[in-house]
Amino acid sequence: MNSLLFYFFSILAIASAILMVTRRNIVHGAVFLITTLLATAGIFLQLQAEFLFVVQIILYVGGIMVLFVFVIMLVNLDVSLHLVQFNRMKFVSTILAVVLAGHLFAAFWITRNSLNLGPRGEAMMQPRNTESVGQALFQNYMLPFEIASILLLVAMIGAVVMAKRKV
Amino acid sequence: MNHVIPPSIQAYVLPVLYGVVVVALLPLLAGYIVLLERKVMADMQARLGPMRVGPHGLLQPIADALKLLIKEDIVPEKADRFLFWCAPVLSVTMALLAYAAIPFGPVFQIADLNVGLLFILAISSLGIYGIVLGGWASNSHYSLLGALRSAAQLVSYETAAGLALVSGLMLAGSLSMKDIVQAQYDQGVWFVFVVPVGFFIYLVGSIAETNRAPFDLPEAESELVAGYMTEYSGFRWALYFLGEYANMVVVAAIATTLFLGGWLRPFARYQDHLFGTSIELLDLLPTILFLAAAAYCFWLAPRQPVQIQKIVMALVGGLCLVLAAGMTGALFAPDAVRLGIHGAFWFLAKVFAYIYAFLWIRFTFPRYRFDQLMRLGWRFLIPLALVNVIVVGTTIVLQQNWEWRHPMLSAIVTTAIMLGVAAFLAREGSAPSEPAEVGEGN
Amino acid sequence: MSESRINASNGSSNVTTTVLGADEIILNMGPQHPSTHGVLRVKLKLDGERVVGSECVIGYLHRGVEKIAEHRSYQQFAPYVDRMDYVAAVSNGLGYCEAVEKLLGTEAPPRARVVRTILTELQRIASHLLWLGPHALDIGALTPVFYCFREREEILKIFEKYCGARLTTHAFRIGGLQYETYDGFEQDVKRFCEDFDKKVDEYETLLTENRIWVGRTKGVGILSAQDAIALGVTGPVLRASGMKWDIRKAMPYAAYDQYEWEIPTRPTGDTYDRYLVRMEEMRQSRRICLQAIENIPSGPIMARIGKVLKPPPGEVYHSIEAPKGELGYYIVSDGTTQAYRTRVRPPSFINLQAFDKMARGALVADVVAIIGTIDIVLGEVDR
Amino acid sequence: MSNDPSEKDANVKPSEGTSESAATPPKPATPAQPATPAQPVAGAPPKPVPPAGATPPKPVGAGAAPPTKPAAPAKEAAPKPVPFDNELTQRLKARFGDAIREATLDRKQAIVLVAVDQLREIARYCRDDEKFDMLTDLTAVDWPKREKRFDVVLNLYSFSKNERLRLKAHAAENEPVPSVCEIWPVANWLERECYDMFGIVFEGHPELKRILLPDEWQGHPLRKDYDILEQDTAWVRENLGIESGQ
Repeated sequence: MNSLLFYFFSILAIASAILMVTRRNIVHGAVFLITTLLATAGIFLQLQAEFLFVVQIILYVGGIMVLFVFVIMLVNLDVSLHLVQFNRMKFVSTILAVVLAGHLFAAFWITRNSLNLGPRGEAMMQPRNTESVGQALFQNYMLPFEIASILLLVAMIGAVVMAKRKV
Repeated sequence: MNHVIPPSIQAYVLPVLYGVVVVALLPLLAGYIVLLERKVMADMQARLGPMRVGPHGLLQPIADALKLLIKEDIVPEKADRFLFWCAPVLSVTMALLAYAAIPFGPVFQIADLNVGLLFILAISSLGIYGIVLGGWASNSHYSLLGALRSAAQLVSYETAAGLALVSGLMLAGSLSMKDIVQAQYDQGVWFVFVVPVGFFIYLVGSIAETNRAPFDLPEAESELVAGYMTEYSGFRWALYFLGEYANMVVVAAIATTLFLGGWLRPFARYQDHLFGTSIELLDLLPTILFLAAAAYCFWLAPRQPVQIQKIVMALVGGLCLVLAAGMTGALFAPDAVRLGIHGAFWFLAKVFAYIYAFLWIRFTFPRYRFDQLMRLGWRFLIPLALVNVIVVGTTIVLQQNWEWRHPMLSAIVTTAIMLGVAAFLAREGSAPSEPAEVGEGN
Repeated sequence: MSESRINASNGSSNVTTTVLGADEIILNMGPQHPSTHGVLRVKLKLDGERVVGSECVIGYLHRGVEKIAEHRSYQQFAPYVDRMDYVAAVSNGLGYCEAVEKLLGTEAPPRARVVRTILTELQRIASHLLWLGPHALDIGALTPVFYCFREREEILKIFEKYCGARLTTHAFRIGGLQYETYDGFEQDVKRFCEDFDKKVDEYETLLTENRIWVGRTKGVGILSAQDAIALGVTGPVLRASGMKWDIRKAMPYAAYDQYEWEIPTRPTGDTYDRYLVRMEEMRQSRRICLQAIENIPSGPIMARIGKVLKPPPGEVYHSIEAPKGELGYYIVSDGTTQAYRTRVRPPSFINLQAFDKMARGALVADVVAIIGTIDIVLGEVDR
Repeated sequence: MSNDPSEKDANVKPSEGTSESAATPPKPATPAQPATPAQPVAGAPPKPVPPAGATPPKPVGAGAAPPTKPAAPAKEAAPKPVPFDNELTQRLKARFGDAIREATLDRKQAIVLVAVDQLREIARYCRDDEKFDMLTDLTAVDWPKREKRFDVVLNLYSFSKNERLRLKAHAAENEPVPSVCEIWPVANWLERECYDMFGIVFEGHPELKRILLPDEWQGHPLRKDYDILEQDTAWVRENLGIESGQ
């Protein structure tokens, strides 16, 4: 039952990722991106990491993707639809793709025997991971957490300043 | 029954069963909430409301549903057919999905996730897509404008509502809905009395989140006509409508669980027994309520003008009697059944009380303008919610570290501080001026 | 600015937008629009959400009443007058009958004048109620409209008992009244006035202190006193801009000079002030009715002017304080039984012209409130 | 309620009456329509018909005085417009000389006839010096028989003096009348309506186009020679291609 779910989610993720890239209509692309993110959230849930599952949904799908869809709709992009998307840069991009694939394959090949996942912990046995995530963030990794939040704050203020109408 | 189903599936039987019950009952529940809304609205406006279909309009929701089923289903040309179809479906599924974690009673809960509350928040935040994609797919400038406005409203008020929940969570200490209610039982007080400001912020946030007056701007803006729902008709529009009312019940359920003590009977820990039997006095309340309703129905039945209405009114009276009997019967049943039924009753009673507050607010307040709405959200509610979280957090820490014995005093202190902050934030609000001064003519 | 020719693509869809420059849009509201109080089409030039300019396209309800007047005798034209401001038909009738009486040089007997005053004040209350209901509905308050119609129904019942009609009543005749007041007229009016004060308090509790109502109306559609006078605005809109002027006090007609009442005014002239002024006016009208009902003088109800009216040649201008503003009749007689020229000074038409001044700088959502607060009736605007 | 005899007459022949009345000069004294039958002698004392309307009113007899036979309404001296002279007209005459043609008092209302070309200066003077700060109404009357056929009538009101004044100016058919828009902005729509209904051109008006009638409308309805009947038959013939039977 468990592995069945896993295969379902992963196939869904890969399929919608491919669909997303190949879509002509921007909004369809966004919708498929959302399905990919939801599929990965499903995989988190499958690994008994409910907090990550929920955070993934709230953060990515509920937050960032909403802004994506906002931008897509505010700046009506029908204009860009008619441009030919696959431009002359085809040759260069294929080379880059091959190089990247080579790297990835080499990395997997070298570490192939240390890839096995740890034994899947019994469901109820682990401490509930909300507390564990909370402890990790606020106790052990306090400093990086604060730095990250300040970084985000700076980014937000930057965005606000830039978006302010030059009035 | 356990030995019949293989153990691996057995964990799924009960949730699926509850799921089916919820999905089946929800449209009916949403329909009757619509009827309740129209009746309450009529009552507040010195009129009668729907009276034609069935006695006192009791069959009105069924008539509405039938009408919507039969109505022609128009798809605007050049609309994005796929998105146009899946937007309302998305909106309804998100609303239904959120029921997975809602505890209708100690027994009747589809799945007790240990991130229950967060799960519901996440799912309801997905509801925005139903609206935004619907607005985009109807390919009309105005439904897009309406969709973007309602999405902006949802996003900004979700943060405020979320932060308000955080203040309640800190008291409960756990995300699982069952534990929250249990915490309120252990602490012997509903959280609404400990963090009233949090409850208020959540009330306002939830009204805005379900796009209801006085925040129902996107549909009611006079030049946006019906916002993102303009191009929808027939059953698709009914789906949106069902989504909205289901969301309303979800939001009411969260508030009930977190602030109003879920399925706890008022004064849950006050055990006094009715002359020596094992029945607690307060447990009789539901029975008395249903008996009163039955009496009222029977008193009304002969007064109905039409014969058929007399019968149906009598039937409704009978139904109330059955429920009253069920309630009393449950008193003598084993604990699990008693708790389950009474818990469900109290939970639904509180949910309906919360929804009644929604309706009440809708008919007394005019609509906010969009910029006022945004200003209220960002400049008043979110800072207030943030400060609320901080203040409640510090009082809890003080309470634990300094063995502060009387929680009620700390609750009053926190509320006082919060009201001070709220007054400060709302200071530039316009004070209403005195009535027209009259003077002698020239 | 050159007015680019806007062709409404399809008459039926009530909202169409033409995108001009990047920042300026022409938004087209009406003529079928829920909150334009009739067939009024407003072309708004928007910069984002702000209204930069506006143009009212009217004439959809033009029936050529003044042309008809050239072919009707004085008595025959009286019912047409009710069809102009169909919400305040009784006060239209009063204005016209008094204008013709002035043309003839006679006056209605005292009893007729007092009954006319009572009915006109009741009509003012009914007209203000029909303003408050839809105005609150446009701003989103769903409940006041039903309370207003409940009270207005009482007044219409009194009209119906008196002259058989509720809306276009044709209640008065040139020279006085056609009908004697029915038995129980005094009791009906007294009963209505007695509990009406509590009813107005009901509306006030619902709206005046309501923070959202104040937020939506305070500082919206401001019209200063100078602008009001320059734009010829009259009635509650002028009084809300600080001018203490009412024709019932300035040039008393009918029996207004016999009663004690005050003129409500407000200083700033925004939507909230106009709301307060009209609410106070309803209370003052009630006061007048109560005083008038105490002693209705007995005596004839019709002046002796005979059947065929042939006013000596000449002209007259007579105006009364209609609920919407100064309603004037300029009648030129050439000695025959038909008026040579009947000109109606329409308060709604002239007040509507001030809409452009009020709407400038407002938000699109406020336009609806501003149209409501001017209180126009398209029958009177288009004539 | 018995239909009143005189009303019946007027109803029967309004349309036919108009086409003739336009032809015959509207001499103020004698009734214009020779065609209408002689008016029934007003002498017949119509009893005050008891109002038998739907409402059961108190019988008239009880309250009112016994129905005396109303003598035919005595024609009191027809109030002829009387020339009048007060400080206002003297100041006007001193200031503008012969541009002030005449000042009359008709039914105790002041009317001042002015030359049309001086209209704007007189209007500005009235607003600034004479404190007539509100233009209540601006309209026109069509006297087709006079060579200067239109009367442009301005109704002024002074808040401080609580007084009304009516300025009148005679204007010929295509003679432009100076617009008073800059003095009283309310004149904008009022002048547009005058242009729409009478065809009087107000020069200096910011945007003179039709306000009530559709822009492509032919003719100006409130002119006396604008016959509804002929307009209607023309429209029917043009749009429906048949002869309207009226």
